[in-house]
Amino acid sequence: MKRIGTILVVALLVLAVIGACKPAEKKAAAAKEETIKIGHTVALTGPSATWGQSEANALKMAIEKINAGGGVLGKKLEVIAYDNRADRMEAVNVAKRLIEQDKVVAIIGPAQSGVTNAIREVNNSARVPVIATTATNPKVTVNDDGSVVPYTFRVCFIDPFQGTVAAQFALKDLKAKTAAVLYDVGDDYSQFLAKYFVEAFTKGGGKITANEAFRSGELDFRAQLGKIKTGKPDVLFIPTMQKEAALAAKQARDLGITATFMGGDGWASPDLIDLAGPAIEGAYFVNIAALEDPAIQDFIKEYKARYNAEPVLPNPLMAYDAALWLADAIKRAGSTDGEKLKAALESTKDLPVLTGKLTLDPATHNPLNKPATIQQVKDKKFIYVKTFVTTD
Amino acid sequence: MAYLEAILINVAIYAIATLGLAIFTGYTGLFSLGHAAFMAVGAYAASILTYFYKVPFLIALLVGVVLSVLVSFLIGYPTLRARLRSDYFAIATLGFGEAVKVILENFDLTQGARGLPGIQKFSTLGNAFLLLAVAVILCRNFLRTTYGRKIIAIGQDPVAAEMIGIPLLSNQLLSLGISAGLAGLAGGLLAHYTTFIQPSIFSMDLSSLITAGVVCGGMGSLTGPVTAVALFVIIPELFRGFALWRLVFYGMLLVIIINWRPRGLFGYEELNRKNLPKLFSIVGITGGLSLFMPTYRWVIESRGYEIFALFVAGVTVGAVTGLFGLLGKGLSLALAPVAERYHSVRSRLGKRLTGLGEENEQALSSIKEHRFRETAPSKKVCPSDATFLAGKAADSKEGLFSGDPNAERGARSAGQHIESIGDAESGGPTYYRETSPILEVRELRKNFGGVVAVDGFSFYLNKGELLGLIGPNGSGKTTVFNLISSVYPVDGGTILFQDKDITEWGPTEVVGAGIARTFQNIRLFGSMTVLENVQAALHREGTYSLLEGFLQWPRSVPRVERRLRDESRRLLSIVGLEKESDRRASTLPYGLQRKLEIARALALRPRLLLLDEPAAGMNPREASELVELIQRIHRDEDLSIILIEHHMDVVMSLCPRILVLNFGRLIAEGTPEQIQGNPLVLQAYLGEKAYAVVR
Amino acid sequence: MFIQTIITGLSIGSVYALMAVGYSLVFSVLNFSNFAHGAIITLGAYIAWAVMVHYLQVPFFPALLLSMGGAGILAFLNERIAYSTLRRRRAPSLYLMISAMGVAISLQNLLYATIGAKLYALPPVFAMDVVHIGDLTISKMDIFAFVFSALTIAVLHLILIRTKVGVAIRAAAHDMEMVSVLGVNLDVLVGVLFFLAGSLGGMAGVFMGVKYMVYPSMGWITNKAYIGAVIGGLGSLPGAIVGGLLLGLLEALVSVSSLGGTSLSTYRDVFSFGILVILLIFKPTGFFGRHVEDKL
Amino acid sequence: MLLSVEGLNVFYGEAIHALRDVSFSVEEGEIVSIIGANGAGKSTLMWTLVGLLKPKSGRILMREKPVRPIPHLSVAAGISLVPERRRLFPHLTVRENLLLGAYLRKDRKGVEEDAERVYQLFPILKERLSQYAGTLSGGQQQMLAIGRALMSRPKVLLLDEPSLGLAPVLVDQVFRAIQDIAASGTTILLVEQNALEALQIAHRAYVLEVGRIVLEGKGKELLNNPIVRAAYLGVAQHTEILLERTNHGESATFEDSPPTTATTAPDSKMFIME
Repeated sequence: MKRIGTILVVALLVLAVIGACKPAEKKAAAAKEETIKIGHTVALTGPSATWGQSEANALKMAIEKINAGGGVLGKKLEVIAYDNRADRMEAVNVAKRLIEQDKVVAIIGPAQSGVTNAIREVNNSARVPVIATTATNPKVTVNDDGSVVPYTFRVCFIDPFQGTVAAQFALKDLKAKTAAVLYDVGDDYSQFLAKYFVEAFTKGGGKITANEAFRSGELDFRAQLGKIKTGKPDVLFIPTMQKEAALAAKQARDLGITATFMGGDGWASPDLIDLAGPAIEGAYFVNIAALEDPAIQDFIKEYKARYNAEPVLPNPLMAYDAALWLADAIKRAGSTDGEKLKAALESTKDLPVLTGKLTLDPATHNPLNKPATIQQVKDKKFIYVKTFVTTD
Repeated sequence: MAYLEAILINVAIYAIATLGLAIFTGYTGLFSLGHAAFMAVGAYAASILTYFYKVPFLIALLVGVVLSVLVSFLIGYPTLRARLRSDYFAIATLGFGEAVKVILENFDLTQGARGLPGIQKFSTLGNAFLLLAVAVILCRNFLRTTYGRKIIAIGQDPVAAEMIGIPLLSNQLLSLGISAGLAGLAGGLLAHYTTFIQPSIFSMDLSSLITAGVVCGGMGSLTGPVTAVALFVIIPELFRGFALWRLVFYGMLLVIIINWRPRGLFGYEELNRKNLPKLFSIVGITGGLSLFMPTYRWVIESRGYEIFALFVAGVTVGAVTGLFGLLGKGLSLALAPVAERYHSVRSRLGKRLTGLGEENEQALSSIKEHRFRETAPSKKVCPSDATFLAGKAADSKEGLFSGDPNAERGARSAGQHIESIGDAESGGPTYYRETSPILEVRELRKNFGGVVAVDGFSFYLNKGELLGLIGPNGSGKTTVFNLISSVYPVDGGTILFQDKDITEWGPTEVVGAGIARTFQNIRLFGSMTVLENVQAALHREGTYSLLEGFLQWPRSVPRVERRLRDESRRLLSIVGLEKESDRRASTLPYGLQRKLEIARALALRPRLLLLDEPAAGMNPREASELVELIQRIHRDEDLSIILIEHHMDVVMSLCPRILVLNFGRLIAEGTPEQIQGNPLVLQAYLGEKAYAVVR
Repeated sequence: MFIQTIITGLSIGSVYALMAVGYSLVFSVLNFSNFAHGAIITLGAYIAWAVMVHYLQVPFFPALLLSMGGAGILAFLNERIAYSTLRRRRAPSLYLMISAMGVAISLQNLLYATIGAKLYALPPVFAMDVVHIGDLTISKMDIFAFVFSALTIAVLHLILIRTKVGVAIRAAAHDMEMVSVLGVNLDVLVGVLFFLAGSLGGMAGVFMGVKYMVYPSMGWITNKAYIGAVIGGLGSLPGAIVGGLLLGLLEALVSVSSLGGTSLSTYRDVFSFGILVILLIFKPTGFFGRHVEDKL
Repeated sequence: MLLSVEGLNVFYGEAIHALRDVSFSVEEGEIVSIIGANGAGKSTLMWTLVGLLKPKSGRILMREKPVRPIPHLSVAAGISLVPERRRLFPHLTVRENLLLGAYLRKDRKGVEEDAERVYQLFPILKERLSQYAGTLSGGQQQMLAIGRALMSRPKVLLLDEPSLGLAPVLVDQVFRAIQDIAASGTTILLVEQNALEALQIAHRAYVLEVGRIVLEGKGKELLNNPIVRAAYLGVAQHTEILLERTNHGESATFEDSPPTTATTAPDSKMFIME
C-alpha cells in the first residue's frame, strides 16, 4: 500500500510538471548579450488574472517598443514576470526572487494596494524601486507619519481623488442630493473608496442615506439593499469589484431600487456587463482611462492586432506608462543604481506617456494631475463620458 | 541570499505554527480548523505593540503569545467543557476563525481590511530558527513530562484517561494553550517578517496548510509535522512555474496520505536515523522533479528533439532521486556509530548531572517519599483465600494488637468468614458489617432510554473486603461500575465512599478519592509503551511544575522522572510485566494487556479497586495465575476489591462474599456456597424451564 | 420592510437549506463532516454553465437534470476515491474529515487552474424576474427555487420512507454494521447516498448559479450550510431544512439591524458563527438531532 | 454439509489472536450450539461467519462453496445473524425492520409469505407492525430480531445469545420458537450463555475456549461430559439432579416455593458459569 501511495504521488507530480510545461511559452534562446532586467510581479492566475494577463501583454509591447528604439543606455530591456496570484505572501516571495535571484533594477506592479504594501519592506530595504500600476490606496506610497516611502512609486491616481471625482460627478452632473453606499468590509480597496466617497459627498452638500456593508464571499445583499431602498437615494455607490457590483445591481433592480448606480475602477471589466445584464445599464463608474479616449487609440489598435483581444483597462495602460517612465528614468539617471534611479523617477516632469503627461509629486510619489475618466454602461458597452483632471 | 533566506524564514515560521498544532491535534486528537486565528491574534498584538508603542520586539512577541493563549481559552473553555466531538469541535473552530477575521476587519485599532503596513522587520533567519529550535526543544521536553503524558493519554483514550484521574478539560486546555501560544509566536514572527498584515492573510487556506502539515507529518510526532510543512513550503518554490497547482497538490496529498499512510511521514515516531532514508527519498524525488523542467528546456534549446528531451529529463529525475535515496541510506548507516556514541555520552553525562545532588536528593526523598511504600508489610496473611480456615484466622487475630493494619484487616475479614458460615448453617445470611464500610451504595438507579439497567441496587463493602459481583450477561454489573466510577451520571440513589457522598463527583475526583478500575474491554493507551502506560497513571506524583517540565529542570525533573520510572517498574513487576516495559502496549497479548490494566490501576494508589472481568479470555492456567495475582495485590497493597467475573472458579476462590445481580436488582447475597444453592440465582443462570426441570 | 426582509431571509435560507440537506444526509450515515460538499456544489454549477452557456445551449430543465446527475456521479466518485478505503478500515471520522478537506481544496483549485477565475452568469430562467405585491417584491426565481427545492426534498423524503434503499439508509444512520449483516451491500448503499447528496448539491449549485453567479470559490457559502445543519441538528433532514431557513432569516434580520448607530451588517458573520459556537456548546444536537450516548 | 468452517484465524489489532484454527461443521437441519466462557470468542466467530470480521486465514463454506467474508455476500449465501443485544433499528417501525431483513430478495410474494410465517411464530409482532421498534419490550425486540433474520429465508440462522437480558418466562418462549424454526427446516447455529438450555436443544455442540474449539459432541453427550458439566453448567449438584432426571425422561413442574438449600460444598475447582 505504501508503495502504491508513493508511486501515485510521483505520477501525479510528473503529470503536473508535464501539464505545466505545456502553457509555458518556449523562451527564445537566451539572449547572450547583456540586458537591463526589469521585474514584473503580476496576478496571472487567481481572481485578478483578467487584468493581470492583459497587463503582462501590454508591458511586453512597451518593452519591445523601447528595445526597437535602441533600448536604454545601449542595452536592451528584459522583463522577468512572475505570477503572484494577488496573494500577499506569494508576492513577497516573488519580490525576493526578482531582487535577489534575477537582480532586477526595478519592479513594475503589483496592481493591488495590499500587495504593494506587502512587498514594501522587501524592495525598500534592497533599494529597488517599485512602480505600482493600479494600487490606488494613498497609504501605499506615504507612511502613516506623512513621510514618503522612498522606493515605492505609482502611475495611477489615488482613491481620495477617485472618491472625490465620483462624488462630484454625482452631485454636479447627476444632480444627486442623496446617496447610499454598499461596500465590502473585507476588502481594503472597497472599504477606503467608500470612506472617501462618503467624505466628499457630504462635504459637497449631499446626504448619505445609508452606508451598508457585506463581507467578501457573500452573494446576497438584498437585506442591506432593502434597508437602502427605504432611504430612496438618488445614487447608489458600490465601490467593489465587478462580481459584487453585478450581483448588487441585479438584486437592487429586483427590489425596485431606481437609484443610479456608481462605482470605481474595480468595475472596469467586461465581465460586469455579462454578469449584470440589463441591471447595470446606465450606471457610471470612474476609470483611469476609457477605450474611446483618443489619446490611446493607437495603443488599442496595436494591442488588438497583436493579441486578438481587447485590452482589459486600465492595467495595460498603467503598465505601459510605467515602462516608458522607467526607461526614461534610467536614461536620465545614466545608471541602474537604485538610488540614482529613485532620484530620476522623483524628478520626472511632463514626461509624455500614453495617458497624457506625467509629473511626479516627490513628496507623495503620486503622479500629479492624473486624469480620471467617467464611463457609462450603455448598450452593453462602456462608453466615455467625461474626464476629470482636477477636483475643486 | 535573501531569496533562500525568505524561503527558510517561511519554513521556520510555518514550522513553529505546525509544531503548535501538532501538540494539540496530533496528541489530543481534536481537529482545529481555526488555528490561523491564533496566528492572527499573535501577529496583530505583536505588531500593534511594536508599531504604535515601539515596544521591543521580543516583549511584543511574548505579549502576542500570551494574548493568543488567552484567546484560545476563550474558545477552548466553552467548547471543550461541552465535550464537543471531533466534527463539532472542528466546525466550532472554523466558525471561530472566521469570527476573528470579521472582528479584525471591523476593528479600528487593527485598521480594518487595510491591515497594518510598515511594521518594522525584526524577524531574521537567525531568530526565527532560534525560536523554532527553542520551540522544538520545549515541546519535546513537555512531552516527556507528566504533563505531556497526560495529554498523550487523553488523545489515546479520553475515557481511560479520565478513569486514571486525568481531568480532560484542564489538560486539553493546556494543550490548546501551548498550541495557540506557538501559533501566536509564529504570527508575530510572520508579521515582523512580511512587515505587513491584513485579516485576509489569516484565512482558512493558512489553517489548512498547518493542518495538512500535522496530518501528513504524522499525528503523534513533532519532527514529522515540522518536516512536512517544510516540504510544503519548499516544494512549491521549486515548482515556481505552477504555483497555481500547489493547492491542488495539497489536497491530493492529504487524500493520499490519509488513505494510504494514515500515520503520516514518520507515524508516531520522530525524525531519527532510521527515518533518514525516507526523508532523503522525499527530498530526492522533489529535487529531481524540480530539475525536470530546466533539464527539458535545456535539452530542447540545445538539441530540439522533444522525445529526447523528455527522456533526458526523466533520467535526470530518476538519477537525482536515486542518488538522494542512496545518500540517505548511507548517511543513516554512517550515523549509526555516532548515534551510539552520543547515547552513551549522554547517559553518562546525565548520570553525572543528576548524581551531583545525590545526597541532597536522598535527604529530600526520605521526607517526600514516605507515601511510596516500597516494601510490603512484614507480616503477610491471606484473609481472602478461599481455602482460608477459621483456625488460621484465629492465629492472625494476634495481629490485631500488633498494630499491623493488614493483620487487623485480615482478622476482620476472617471473622466475617466465620460468622457467615455460621449464618449459613442457621438459615438466612447475615454478615458482619462494619459501622462505616469503605463503600456503601444505596438504592442506585440508572435508565438508558427507558430501559432500566440498574434498579434500586444497594450494597456495602467493608474495608479490606474482596467482594464478588456476578450475574448473567446484561444484568447491569458493568453499569454499576460505571456509576461508581462516574462514567455515567447516576439517575437515583447515593454512593458513599469512606463516609463521603461521591454520587455527584466527577470521574477524576472519584479516582482522587481512591477508586481505580479496569475495563471489560481493555482500554490501554495503545501507542504508548507498557512503562509509559503506568507512568501516565502516576501523574499525581510528578511533583514538578509545568515550567520545570518545559525546561527539564535538571534539579527536579530527572529525579522525579527516575522515581516515577522506578515506581512504574515496581508496579509492573507486581503483575509480572517488567520484561515487557518497552513494548508498545497494543502489541501485548490479551492476557498481558489485562495485567497491564491492573498495574495501571494500582499506580493510582487506590483504596478500592474495581475489576471488571479480569479473567475474560484467559485460559484456565492464566486464570489461576490471575487469582494468585489478585490475592497478592489484595494482600500487599491494602486494597478493597470488587470483582465482576464470569469465571466462577475465580470468583469462588477469591471472594468470601458474593452479590448476584439480575435485571439491575440484587437477587442474592452470600458465601459462595450459599450462592450456589440459591434458587433465584439458579433461575437467573439456568432459565426458568431448566430450573423447573431441576426442581 | 420587515416582511421584505423576511422574504429575503427565506430566499437566502432556502439555498442554505438545500445545501445543508445533502450535507446532513451524508453526516447521518457516515457521521463525518463532508467538507467536499461545497466543491461538489460548485462543480454542479459549472456543469450547468458548460451545457447552458459554454459548449451547448441546453435549456434550463435538461441542464438542471444533467447537473444533478453529474454532481451526483462526482459525489459518488469522491466517496469511492477519498472515503471508501477509510470507511472500510473503520477509521475515525476525523480521518474522513481530513480527506474531505483535501478533496475540497483540490477541486476548488483545480477549477482555478483549468477553467480559471473568471466569473460566469447562468442565463435567467424567467424573462420577467420579479413579482410585485404592493410594496413587496419577490423574485420569480426565488419562488421557483423554493417550490422546486421543497418538491425535491419531498421526493427525497419519499425515497427514504418508501423504497428499500431509503429504509436501509435510515437504518444505516443508526447502525451501519447491522445493515450490512442484513444483506445490504454497503458500498452500493453509500454510493446511492452520495449520489443523492451530490444531486441535491448539484441542484443547489445551479440555483446559486442562476440567482448569483458561477465561480470557483462559490463553495465557500457551504460553510453557512454547515451552520444551518448544526442549528437544526446534524444528521437530521427536517433539522437541515429548518436550520438553513432559520440561519437565512437571522442573517437577513441582523443585516438590517443597527446597534447604537452602527449598522450590524458588517458584523453579520460574527453573529452566524457566534450562534454556531453557542449552539454547539449548549445544544450540540441542535433542534432535531438525536442524542447518541456512547457505550463503554 | 451445509456450513463448514476450516482453520479460521482471526486477530484483533496486532496482538490479540481471537480465534485460533477454528474448524467445525453444521449439517442440514441441525441445531448446533457453541458454548464457551465470556471472551472465549463466540461473538467473534459469529461476526466472522457473517463477514463483519476478516479472517487472517481459513475458509467458510456453504454447501462446499466458499463464502467471501463480505456481509452481503454471506447473506446471499444463506447465512443470517441474530446478533447479540438484538441491534434493531429503534426509530424504524416493526414492519420496516422486518422488511430490511428481506433486503436482498426480489420475490414480493415470497417475502409476504415469510412475513406471515413470522407473524405466526410471534403473533405479538403483527399487532405492533407500525410501532417503532424502540418502543417494544425486551422480549418483543428479541422476537423481532429473530423475525428480521428469518426474512432473508436463510439456510442457516445464527443466534448470538438470544436469551440475553430476558426474563425467564420470555427465555422459554424464545427457545421454543427456536425449536419451531428448526422444525420447519432452518438450520440453526446457536451461541448461548445459557449453556444448559443450549445443549438441551442442540443436536451437536462445540466448546470454545480462549479462541479454540476444545471439545465437540452430541448435545446430550456434552451435557454428560464431566468436564463440560464442571466448566459450563453452573451449579454442579443441581446439574447432577437435572441430568439424572432428564436422562430418565422425567418431566417436572415449576412451583413457587423455593428449593431446598444446598448442603454439599462444591468439590470441583473448575467452576465456570457462563
